[in-house]
Amino acid sequence: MDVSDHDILLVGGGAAGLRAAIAAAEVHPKLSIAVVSKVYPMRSHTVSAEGGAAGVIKADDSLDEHAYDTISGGDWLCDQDAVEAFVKEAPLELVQLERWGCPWSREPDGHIAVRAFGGMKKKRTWFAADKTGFHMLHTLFQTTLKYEPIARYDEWFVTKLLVDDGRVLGVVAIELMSGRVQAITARAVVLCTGGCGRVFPFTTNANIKNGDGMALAYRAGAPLKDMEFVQYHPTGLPFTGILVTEAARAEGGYLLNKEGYRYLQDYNLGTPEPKPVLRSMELGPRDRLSQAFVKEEQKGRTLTTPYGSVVHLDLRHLGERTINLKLPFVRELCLKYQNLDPVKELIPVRPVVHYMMGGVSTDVDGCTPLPGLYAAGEVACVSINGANRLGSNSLAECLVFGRRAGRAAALFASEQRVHHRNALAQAHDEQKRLESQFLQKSGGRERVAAIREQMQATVEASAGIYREEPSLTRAAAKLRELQERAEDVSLDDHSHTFNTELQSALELGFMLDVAESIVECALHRSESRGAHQRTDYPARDDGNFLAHSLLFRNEDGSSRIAYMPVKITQWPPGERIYGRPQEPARETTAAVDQSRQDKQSLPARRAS
Amino acid sequence: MLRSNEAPLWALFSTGGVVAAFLIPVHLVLFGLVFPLGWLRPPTYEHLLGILRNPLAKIYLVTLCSLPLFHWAHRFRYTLYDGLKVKHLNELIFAFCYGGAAIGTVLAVYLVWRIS
Amino acid sequence: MQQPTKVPHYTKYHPRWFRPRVSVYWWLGQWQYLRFILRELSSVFVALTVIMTLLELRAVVQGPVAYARFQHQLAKPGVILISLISLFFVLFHTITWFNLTPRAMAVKVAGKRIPEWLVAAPNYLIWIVVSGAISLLILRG
Amino acid sequence: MGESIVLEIARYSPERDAEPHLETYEVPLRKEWVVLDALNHIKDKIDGSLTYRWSCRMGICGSCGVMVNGEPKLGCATFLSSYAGRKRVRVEPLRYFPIVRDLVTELGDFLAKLKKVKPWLIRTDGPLLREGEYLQTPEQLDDYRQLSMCINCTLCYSACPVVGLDALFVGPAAIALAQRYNKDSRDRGAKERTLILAHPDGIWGCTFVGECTRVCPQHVDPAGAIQQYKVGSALAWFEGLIMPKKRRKTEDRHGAAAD
Ligand SMILES: Cc1cc2nc3c(=O)[nH]c(=O)nc-3n(C[C@H](O)[C@H](O)[C@H](O)COP(=O)(O)OP(=O)(O)OC[C@H]3O[C@@H](n4cnc5c(N)ncnc54)[C@H](O)[C@@H]3O)c2cc1C
Ligand code: SF4
Ligand code: F3S
Ligand code: FES
Repeated sequence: MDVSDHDILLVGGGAAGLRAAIAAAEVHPKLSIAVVSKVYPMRSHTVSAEGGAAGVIKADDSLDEHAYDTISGGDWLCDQDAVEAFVKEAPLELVQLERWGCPWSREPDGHIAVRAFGGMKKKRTWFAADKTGFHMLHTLFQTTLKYEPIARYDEWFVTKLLVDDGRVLGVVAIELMSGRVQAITARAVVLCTGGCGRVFPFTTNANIKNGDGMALAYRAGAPLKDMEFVQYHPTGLPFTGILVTEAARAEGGYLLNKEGYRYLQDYNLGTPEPKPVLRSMELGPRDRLSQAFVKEEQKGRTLTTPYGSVVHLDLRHLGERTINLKLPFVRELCLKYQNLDPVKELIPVRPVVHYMMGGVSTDVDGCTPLPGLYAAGEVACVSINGANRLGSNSLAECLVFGRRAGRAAALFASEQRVHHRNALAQAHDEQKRLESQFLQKSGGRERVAAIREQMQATVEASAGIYREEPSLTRAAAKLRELQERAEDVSLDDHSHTFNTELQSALELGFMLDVAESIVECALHRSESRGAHQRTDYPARDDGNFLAHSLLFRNEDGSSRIAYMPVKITQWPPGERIYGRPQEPARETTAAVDQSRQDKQSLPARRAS
Repeated sequence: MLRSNEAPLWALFSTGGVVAAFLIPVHLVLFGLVFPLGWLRPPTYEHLLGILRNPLAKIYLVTLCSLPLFHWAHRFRYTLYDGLKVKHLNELIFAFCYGGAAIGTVLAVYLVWRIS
Repeated sequence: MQQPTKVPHYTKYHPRWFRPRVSVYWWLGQWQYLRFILRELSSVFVALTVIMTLLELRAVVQGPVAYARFQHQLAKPGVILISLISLFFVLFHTITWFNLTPRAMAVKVAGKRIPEWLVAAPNYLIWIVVSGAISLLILRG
Repeated sequence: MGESIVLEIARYSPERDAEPHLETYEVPLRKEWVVLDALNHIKDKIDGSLTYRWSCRMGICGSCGVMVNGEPKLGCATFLSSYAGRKRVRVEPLRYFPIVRDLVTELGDFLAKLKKVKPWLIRTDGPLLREGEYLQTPEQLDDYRQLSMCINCTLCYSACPVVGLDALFVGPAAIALAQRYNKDSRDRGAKERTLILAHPDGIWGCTFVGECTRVCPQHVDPAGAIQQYKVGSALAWFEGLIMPKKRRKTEDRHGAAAD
């Protein structure tokens, strides 16, 4: 069996992974760097992000305001030191991407244009029409091509982290093309494997978002943080789950119930105005909008379709010109997948699982408690998203913390000595396991797809937009049962060449772990905060739960939970207020205003 | 070697294509169909000769014959390469096509020069 | 001993790709390809017309008798048929050429790229004018 | 209800088969189903060994390209209902690529070609990062915007006969990508890319079949990009002939030289 060795290994070729790779290459040109990805990097799910990436750039904006929006948007579950680092570095990262060729949309004078986004008080979302993630990912991918030290393992599927003596030494991966199982060793491993939306049945997430990295880290002994916080996006197309970007509302789209009424006004989200108002109505945060939908549904004011209840997104009043200019992809997707034209028709939408706020617990440098293991991007939880992520923060997060993790890993790696005594043996064991458990086994009674469907139904029923104890308890038991039944799956496919069924079976294993962790954390947090709404505990409880959930895995596969206090630097918890844009800052305590003074804000870089 | 040739050859091909597109149809229609089928009376020998004595007409005729031949040469060469998958006969095809176009050009020059 | 096979053997962990071969008749399989080949072959008929013109020139150079004889030959049914076929292809060339020029030239007015049909349209106008002028010149007298 | 449609899917397993063969499957015909939904249905319910790539199912990741009735298509953007009248729908791997298994093709060669054209912003001067962005007007952005839309789905390679006939041909998407950077007002690398582009394996290999543009799901128009590059190259050659001194400038401008 082969072993290949590198200094640094990036698992994942999305925005976070590629940014980390470049950062590592820039620490030292002699380092050998490898990107392992189960799909070609430009297929990573970053590609489907539409709306944009947040970074303060305009003169009327400030870092403080971005930080405040983020923290209040996250219902005070954000670590404020991380948020401060994030808002400060985000603009630089976005300019860096511009330097690498990203085709950002522009003002007539040639400067970067920004747009409004949900939960943001100022316009600060950089965009490349409505294919922002696509352009960012391709720019990053094409830029990595010029770095010779970055090797790529395209279409290699990581099944296991190599751990020895409490230290991470690399990974075991299958080369999909040949079925070969191989150890890839490294001084430091950075997980950038993205989110886990596929744990749910109805999601905007691509087929590859199975929470692999979360499960890999969890199994290796690293804790998962805040896994109960799953974001629903209020506007997904029924059946496909394809996302209609928030930019559609930022440009002025309305949400209408079946009577054609802008129902958000009934949910403490402000009063309707013809033009979009920041942090108000349709531009409120995602958790609130999705929750409002459920309430409307309960009142019987939504429309019924074969694919669940829907409300309408109305863009017609924007006119064909604006739609073509600012939202061409939205129109294209509606025409292609819904067979309707938003210029003339209403778009049916419903809340759809979109983003995982939680993930592998890391510090501000992407460092996990497990030596040698780093994480960045959606897989990680540095805690800038808290209980609810603001749209357009996560692409910027991938860049800022991708770079930080890449750098930190590179610095760590350069101090370490080669050390992979057990790698070969572990890879051998893994290969044996795959052969005996899947490839050569016959007579198993379960099918991968069937267990997957049951898991998805279970998670949705218990850990959806609203949650309560009895159903969560039942779900925990059901997931245990599914874990056991998953041991008994048998595959139709026994081939070594590009065995996607084997891959699905392994992904199912990862997803079951992630599903259990979501349910477990949701069960233990007896309060309502951001995206986590407990009908049996409807209020926020700062006394007990101004803290991150940390989930550890025990040897026997069971878990234990612990809590870690939230880091507060200058913004003590306040009430989340939307729909009154003229007075949000004053709503917070005076202490906040004071502490703001000693924080320097970014000099408006472009004195105009 | 090929590389330095491709740009001018392509230029000849495309200007030839333009000339052919604008001018060839009317010549074909008149001399190949309208006159032979007797729809219109063909120009008399004297009239034709009169036109051809004009130096501008001479230049026109050489252009009309030469450039479209280079157009043909280029297209035909690639059609043979791809359509018949005979790229290994590269040199031969090259010589045949551009040789043909060159001979045509020389002939045209010679003929208009003979008109006095 | 292993059984002899035509196919290279699969060895574990070494993918064996199937490499399809392109047939010589690839252009027959698909209408768009056939149309492409026909477009390319139109150049043969362009060349034929040039040859006709060269022969006509030669006839003029040789004198009135040769000219008359050449006129007579052009009227033979076989030659007429060839001319007809040529005309079809030559027109095919003209139309495809005009329609494709906007592709090859991004014409911009005041910073905006103007639509392709607008770039193609003048071609047709000029074509008609030029053809008319040439016909007049030849026919006059 | 009860309506169904028959799919003929190319299967090839290197461990067992000497060459690909077609197998038929009957799937329900639902109006919102795309070809990819049918493949997923087969994999989940009928035969778990059917092998194909997909991820985003929204036409943006570029992984699900297949031949549907002989036409290169994105599986996730091709509705089954548009074939409802036909007796069968034939699904095969993308043409002109080596086949790894079933509908999975080999992409290494394509990626090597992409890399060859230096698809990154080449520029050494410029202000410091802290001083902000390069300026670029919306009109300048428009010059290359469409070319930057390529999702690397390789449908255009499967449409272009030259790709099939000449293994060295760089191919439509890679040339279009090079042009994307050449036409970017921030880029200074046109000259470096000339070596690869103005070459018999580069633009001159293309005979303007135009199929690449017709099948492109992103309306990138690689055919146009290639022809424009040819015009630029030819002009640069002539200018170089007439005014050798001006040659440099033209090369930079057109991103094309002929020597
Ligand atoms: C439809 C949609 C729209 C969005 N729009 C926005 C937006 O407008 N603004 C915003 O800020 N955010 C947006 N987001 C969120 C944002 O796109 C994601 O959070 C972000 O792209 C995640 O990037 P990543 O690099 O962490 O992971 P990904 O891009 O998901 O990449 C994961 C990588 O890991 C690899 N990988 C995973 N598992 C394995 C394994 N086992 N072995 C090997 N490799 C593996 C994959 O191959 C892939 O390369 C959107 C998300 C979705 C779903
Ligand atoms: S140019 Fe079009 S068809 Fe070709 S790879 Fe790019 S997106 Fe696909
Ligand atoms: S199909 Fe091929 S030949 Fe040229 S125009 Fe497109 S690359
Ligand atoms: S699945 Fe992503 S393009 Fe079709």
